[in-house]
Amino acid sequence: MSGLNLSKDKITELRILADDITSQISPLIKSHTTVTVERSVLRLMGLDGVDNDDVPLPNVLVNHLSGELKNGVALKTASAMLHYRLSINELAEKISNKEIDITGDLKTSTSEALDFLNEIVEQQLETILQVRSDRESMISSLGEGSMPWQYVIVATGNIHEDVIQARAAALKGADIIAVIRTTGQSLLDYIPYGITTEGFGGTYATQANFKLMRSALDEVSKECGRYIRLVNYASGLCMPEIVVMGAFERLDMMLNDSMYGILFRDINPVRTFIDQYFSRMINAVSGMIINTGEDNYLTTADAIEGAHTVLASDLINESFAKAAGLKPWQMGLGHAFEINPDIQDGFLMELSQALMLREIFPLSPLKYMPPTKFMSGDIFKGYIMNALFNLVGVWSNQGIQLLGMLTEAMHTPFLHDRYLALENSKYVMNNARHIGESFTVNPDGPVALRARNVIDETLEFLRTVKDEGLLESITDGKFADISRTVEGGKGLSGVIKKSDHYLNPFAKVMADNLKISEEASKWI
Amino acid sequence: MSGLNLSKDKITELRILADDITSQISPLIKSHTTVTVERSVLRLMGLDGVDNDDVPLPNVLVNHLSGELKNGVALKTASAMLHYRLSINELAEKISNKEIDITGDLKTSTSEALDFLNEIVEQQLETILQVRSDRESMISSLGEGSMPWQYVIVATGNIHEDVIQARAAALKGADIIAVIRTTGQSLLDYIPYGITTEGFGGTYATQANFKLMRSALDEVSKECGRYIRLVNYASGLCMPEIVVMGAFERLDMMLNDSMYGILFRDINPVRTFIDQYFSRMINAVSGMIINTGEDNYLTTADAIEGAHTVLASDLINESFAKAAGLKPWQMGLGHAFEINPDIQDGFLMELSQALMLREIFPLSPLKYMPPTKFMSGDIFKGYIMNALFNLVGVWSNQGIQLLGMLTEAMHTPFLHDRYLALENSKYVMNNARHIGESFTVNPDGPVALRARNVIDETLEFLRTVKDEGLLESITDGKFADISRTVEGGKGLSGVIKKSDHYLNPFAKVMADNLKISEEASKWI
Amino acid sequence: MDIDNKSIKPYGDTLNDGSMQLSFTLPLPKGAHSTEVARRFVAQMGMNEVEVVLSNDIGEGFTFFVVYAKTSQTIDSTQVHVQEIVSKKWSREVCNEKIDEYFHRKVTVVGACIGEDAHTVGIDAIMNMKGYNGHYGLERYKGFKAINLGAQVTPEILLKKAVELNADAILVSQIVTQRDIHIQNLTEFVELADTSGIRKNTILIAGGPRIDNGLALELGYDAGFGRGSFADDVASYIIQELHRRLTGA
Amino acid sequence: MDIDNKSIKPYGDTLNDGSMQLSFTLPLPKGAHSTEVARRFVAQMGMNEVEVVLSNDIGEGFTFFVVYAKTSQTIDSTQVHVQEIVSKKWSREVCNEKIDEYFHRKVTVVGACIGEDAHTVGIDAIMNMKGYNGHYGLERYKGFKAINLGAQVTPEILLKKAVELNADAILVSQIVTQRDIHIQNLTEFVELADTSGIRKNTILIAGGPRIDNGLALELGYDAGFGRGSFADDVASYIIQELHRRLTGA
Ligand code: B12
Ligand code: B12
Ligand SMILES: Cc1ncc(COP(=O)(O)O)c(C=O)c1O
Ligand SMILES: Cc1ncc(COP(=O)(O)O)c(C=O)c1O
Repeated sequence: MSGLNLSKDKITELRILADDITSQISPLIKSHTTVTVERSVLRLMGLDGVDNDDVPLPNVLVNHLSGELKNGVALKTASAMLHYRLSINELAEKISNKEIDITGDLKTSTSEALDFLNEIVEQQLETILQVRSDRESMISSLGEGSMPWQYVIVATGNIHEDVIQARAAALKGADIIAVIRTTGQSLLDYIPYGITTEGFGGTYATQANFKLMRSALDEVSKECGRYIRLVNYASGLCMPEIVVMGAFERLDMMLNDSMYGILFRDINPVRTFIDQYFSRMINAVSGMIINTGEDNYLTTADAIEGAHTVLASDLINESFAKAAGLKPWQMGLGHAFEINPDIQDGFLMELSQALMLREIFPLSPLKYMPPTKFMSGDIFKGYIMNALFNLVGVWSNQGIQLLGMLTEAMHTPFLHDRYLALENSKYVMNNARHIGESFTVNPDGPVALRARNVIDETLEFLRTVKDEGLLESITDGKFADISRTVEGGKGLSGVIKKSDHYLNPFAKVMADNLKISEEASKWI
Repeated sequence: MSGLNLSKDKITELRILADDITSQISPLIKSHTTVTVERSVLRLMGLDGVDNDDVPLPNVLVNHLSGELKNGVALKTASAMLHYRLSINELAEKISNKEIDITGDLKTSTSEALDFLNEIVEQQLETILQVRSDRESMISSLGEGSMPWQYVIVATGNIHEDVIQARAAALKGADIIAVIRTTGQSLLDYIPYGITTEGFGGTYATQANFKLMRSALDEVSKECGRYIRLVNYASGLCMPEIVVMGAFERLDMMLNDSMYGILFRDINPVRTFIDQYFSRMINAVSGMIINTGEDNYLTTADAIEGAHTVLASDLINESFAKAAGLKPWQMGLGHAFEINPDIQDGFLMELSQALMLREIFPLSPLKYMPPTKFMSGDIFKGYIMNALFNLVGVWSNQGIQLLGMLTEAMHTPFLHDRYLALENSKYVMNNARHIGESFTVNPDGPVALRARNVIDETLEFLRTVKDEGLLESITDGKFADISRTVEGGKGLSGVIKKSDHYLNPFAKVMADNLKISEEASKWI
Repeated sequence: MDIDNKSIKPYGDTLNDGSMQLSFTLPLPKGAHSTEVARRFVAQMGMNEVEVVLSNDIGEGFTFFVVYAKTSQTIDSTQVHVQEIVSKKWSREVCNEKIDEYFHRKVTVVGACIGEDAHTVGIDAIMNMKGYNGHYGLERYKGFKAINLGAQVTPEILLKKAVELNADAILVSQIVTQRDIHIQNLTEFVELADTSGIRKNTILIAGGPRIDNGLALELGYDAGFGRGSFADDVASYIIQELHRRLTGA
Repeated sequence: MDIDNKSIKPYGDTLNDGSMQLSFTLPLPKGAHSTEVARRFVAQMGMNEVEVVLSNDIGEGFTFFVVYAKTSQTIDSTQVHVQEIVSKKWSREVCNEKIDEYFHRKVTVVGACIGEDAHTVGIDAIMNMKGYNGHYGLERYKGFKAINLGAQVTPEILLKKAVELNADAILVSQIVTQRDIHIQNLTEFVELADTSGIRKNTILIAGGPRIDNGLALELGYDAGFGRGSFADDVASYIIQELHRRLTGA
């Protein structure tokens, strides 16, 4: 078709390998919960806010119930609400003030509590589905940008400045706004609260900030006559909780990678695998698109040598995502334009990689990251690197084009850096709109050879990972040259083995809603 | 081959039409000489310098002999040199001082004078051939850049600053330096003399400036280990004279278009056609590459609507050039990247045009002009327009890539504008070096359709021009929407009908040297 | 955002951060020394936190710099006044109607690009049938008689033609600006016009990419049009200005 | 060309023409007024012939400008002195030989990227086996014992490790510079080191894309390395500086 002449059989084998690899982890995920999964359940039940010491109420309650996490916090909480006739927030506040203690036995009967809990769950799921249908109806009435969607970041640290810059970007052609998180937030085991104006290299991800930005974008969407999507970052120690906030506040996309936290943030592997599964179910139900983080491999590895690790990670992410009920259109699988610009034919290799991924994942809106590593103080060179990146984007029909900034090597984007990035992309993509259908890859030329080569390397790599086991391969430093052990990393203490009585009521109804009950029973 | 699927028959018909059109002009060229042709003959004989009023000696002598131009000035001048036993310079100086008058009969016999003249002609031709072989041996010992050659301009007005900037450019990758001429020089009916330091938008083309720059480039060629070519502009009222200077000073290329002067400088058509023929013979003998000026059509016409006028002009230029003895490798036929950047698929149309010309003129080093008309104060956008232009250049394997400047809309290039232009091209061309062999044009896609369409339009256009006649078509405004009449324009008074005794001794020996005596007899 | 118009500063990503980008070349070889010279040079311009983010050898002992820095200065934007052309922009149709209504005759306009300048595209864009960027030129307006003399016209010839045709407006184009040649040419023309007595009934208009109304007024013209002007802008102005002069308003 | 080093000016296409390019955004809507504000703003910076060549509306009442202008100021480059690192650059082989010759033992180096900063590529480039851009890292030098603690290390842990290993040099990396976080982190570390008494025998080195030797000295380090430094630069410096301290030269 495209002339790359990729072997269908090899692609099938790649997917089988990926499924084999991810299913190695399912017993682990099924048998454990984590503090953040439990906090997400509470958030899903409607808990929000902080106590007098600024501790988020979900943390208060989970800390309070630390002895009972093995059973899940949902039922106990529902019981207590019935028992004390309190809303979930009132309950948590009173616990924080040590006015009540719910760790002991409560009068409420289990069946009463279960009924009450199911009611809450129904109602809350309804809320999330309502948010989803709000999004859908806004898109159908306003329309949306055509792909590749123009994705830009705001990162001033101050949500109010972020809002101004996001609005300006939307007016100038952005389809997607990502509010970058402040340095280090991914390592906090709680979610900051309220509107924030101070951050380093990014802005705190809080529910209030989400709300403020979403409402600004709704407004500007109407002005532009185009639905503008909002993105934030789920990765880190609060992965599912952030997705819950996003589900309520109508975020449209979420950075959500199955292994990013392990490799690039040194978060415990078991913790991450558990968190990612539940977080992705919530993503799936709320109709969000996830973005995976394959670009991160190329910030340390060489983009030519490491090309197959990108494809391998995409396949693993896809497999985990499928298991959690995400549809192909919800999988913003990642890759990046990071080949050294001084390499002869480097552009052709970038193009090869992009066309190859497009062919392997035909239904997914690939998320394409711009040059960053080789950006320098030469803003002029950087600007044309971004132009070639945009050309590859339109050529290979990427889904989500993360626009490169000419000042990437200096600072988080200035207002006009973002404007220039949008202009760059607009010019290149419009001026070469139908380039994909104008040319066929020469099947014996360098572009096709390269793509077939990357597939072979990936096959070999995944075979080894499968044989060795995913956790063992990670320990072995097979991914990103980084070694992480099952016992190491942050957040392991927040992993709890489930009891036989464990209940996460949302997991079940969500699996039903997603029509993946059977598959899900292997995972949760 | 390329997938454009151009019809061989149509291309053959295009060439036949062009030859038919140009041969309409041959009687006119054969039967006339011009003041600048005669001055070139004197320069070829060795005349140079100015008189006390700064009038160039070739003008002094031609003015003095104005009554005898119909016979050509060569023989008369040779007679007088013999008669007075003076060098040609001494002769012209004494005439300027009114010390002697050679308009009357001289004692020298015709055969004596002819012998003497032939001796001079032999010797001077030898000099030119020596210059040519110097170039060839420098190229074979130093090597040269690979195509597309990187062509940049210097235009400070001050030859000394030009030299610094030319050297810097060569060191940073330029293969070709063009010294742009000062505004208006093309309308002077004489050539300024000596080293000059004042010009507007360019530097005077003088022989001394040529020499200074060539010697600087020879030096820097050695430093770079790469022969650096030098270009100047022949077009205008002194077309053949400038080529003579170039032949002596080892210029390597010359702007030389068969109709540019007519259309874009309002120079009389007859004058231009005569001047271009002789100037091109000199180009041919001295091994220079000519550059034609098709880009000029697109500064006023729309580049999409006017695409066929570019091809038509290339064919006419080719036909005239062939007649004057130029080989395909000496024909830097022009075209330009001037489609409005805001047009959807404009890049594809540029690429189509470039690939088409490459296929029609496979042996000629096409001269590709960068975006100029749509360059604006937005230097960032301009820089990426230049990047796409460079991509088309390497993709379609252009011969001579005139690098675009990001400040095109503001000023003649600053030192660092030129540097940035070279960096732009270096990056893009290296990073996409083998793109041409990586892709095949889809024969039913927009790129191929467009190319075939332009050929059809050109066929139709050339058929009309042939039927109507070239001069009539020019009067009719068929070219560049500009109407020029046979009686109009500058320089007509310098056109003289030849007598039966007319002699231009160089034309004959050059035709012999070029092995085109038979063809040339139709033209000169 | 609380923008204080009396104290405006550049905006990078926070109000009044003063961020600016600069690039320039110094005649010094690349190295720690020239980088420091570049840094101090920019600091001397009233900038803080000067970061030389690029220093590249560009040959022959020159170095090219890209710098980001924060200016400490502000400007009181309320004290900046520009002389904008005060006419309302009308469509071609309205222009034609107004000409009928006001003058009951055609308006005659003569234009040229003067001096050695051979750039006709600009004046053609305003005057010729075809116009530019979807805006038809004055030739296309039935209310106008537009005579475009083209390029490289001497001031004398332009003036002569205007007098001969009793022109309502003269359009002078200047594109080449090197060594301020446009200022010289425009001044020469206006001085010639001044001595000819046509100024009272004829509007003098200058145009070109480096011309604005302020500069044109300074040079003695009635109006100036820069890059991005179209025939409708010029037509509207001419009609309204002629009407003003006629009615003494 | 007669360059007067006492009076250096930017070069566009003629010596001392003073040409510079600037770009910036003002919180004012696009129009003739904001263009004039931009022009005057740049004029205020000591620039002449200010040409605002681009003014683009970039949304929300902001306008982006590109300006070309000519500065009237000059700088005396002979009065600009930089504190360059004075060591000679040796190859890996020479470094290894010199270590043998001078110290008869391995040189121990401990490094980390401190604070919240998680950018390891820079410190890895200097310390790890693989190195960067064809320059192997210190781990690859047989004369060095190199311990890289990676990213997000607290000053306390870095110092503790250095003391424990009796390190000859400590390498501190800082990449994130927003709100001058790198200055804070580097200062914190140096203050800690000062109170620990290791300064005499241990060389303190800072590095990162926004760091240069001058800044590092100012902050109390012995040396600083910026963008484009490699392991061989650092190794050469460490050996020569250790030798200087040893021999008291
Ligand atoms: C096309 C072009 C040419 C063509 C001109 C063809 C023609 N028939 O006009 C050719 C190839 C012949 C040419 C030649 C030269 N050019 Co030239 N050219 C250009 C170019 C690429 C575009 C100009 C253009 O057509 N713009 C489009 C029109 C529509 O815009 P405009 O002219 O600004 O007009 C608009 C407004 O200004 C206004 N306007 C203009 N005039 C008037 C008049 C009135 C009354 C009103 C109301 C409005 C108005 O309305 C118009 C529509 O909006 C520019 C670079 C650029 N991108 O700007 C260089 C440029 C203008 N050229 C330049 C130079 C130096 C030359 C040469 C001197 C080079 C040389 N040494 O050979 C020659 C000399 C020609 C001469 N004797 O003048 C320089 C000028 C530098 C300077 N600032 O002084 C430029 C900037 C290129 C460069 N960077 O070096 N050029
Ligand atoms: C790769 C990268 C990442 C990777 C880092 C992977 C890793 N393991 O290191 C990832 C994706 C994780 C990342 C994350 C973030 N990044 Co980051 N990142 C970059 C990027 C693209 C390249 C940096 C790099 O690797 N350069 C290559 C190395 C070799 O160069 P170097 O670091 O300068 O090192 C050389 C010299 O400086 C020197 N050197 C460095 N250290 C030392 C130490 C010593 C002792 C010596 C002698 C020498 C030395 O030698 C090295 C070799 O020559 C830059 C942009 C850019 N192009 O520069 C942004 C950049 C540094 N990141 C930035 C930001 C804001 C972030 C985030 C905060 C974004 C966010 N909110 O999520 C996060 C936070 C991470 C954190 N907690 O610190 C900003 C920093 C802005 C600023 N000036 O403060 C940049 C400039 C991008 C931008 N424009 O926004 N990033
Ligand atoms: C998948 C993914 N999650 C999260 C992040 C960044 O988040 P943090 O630095 O807060 O971990 C990235 C950044 O590159 C990413 O790729
Ligand atoms: C063929 C040709 N000759 C000459 C020139 C310029 O020369 P002049 O302006 O001196 O006529 C050009 C410029 O575009 C050209 O294309």
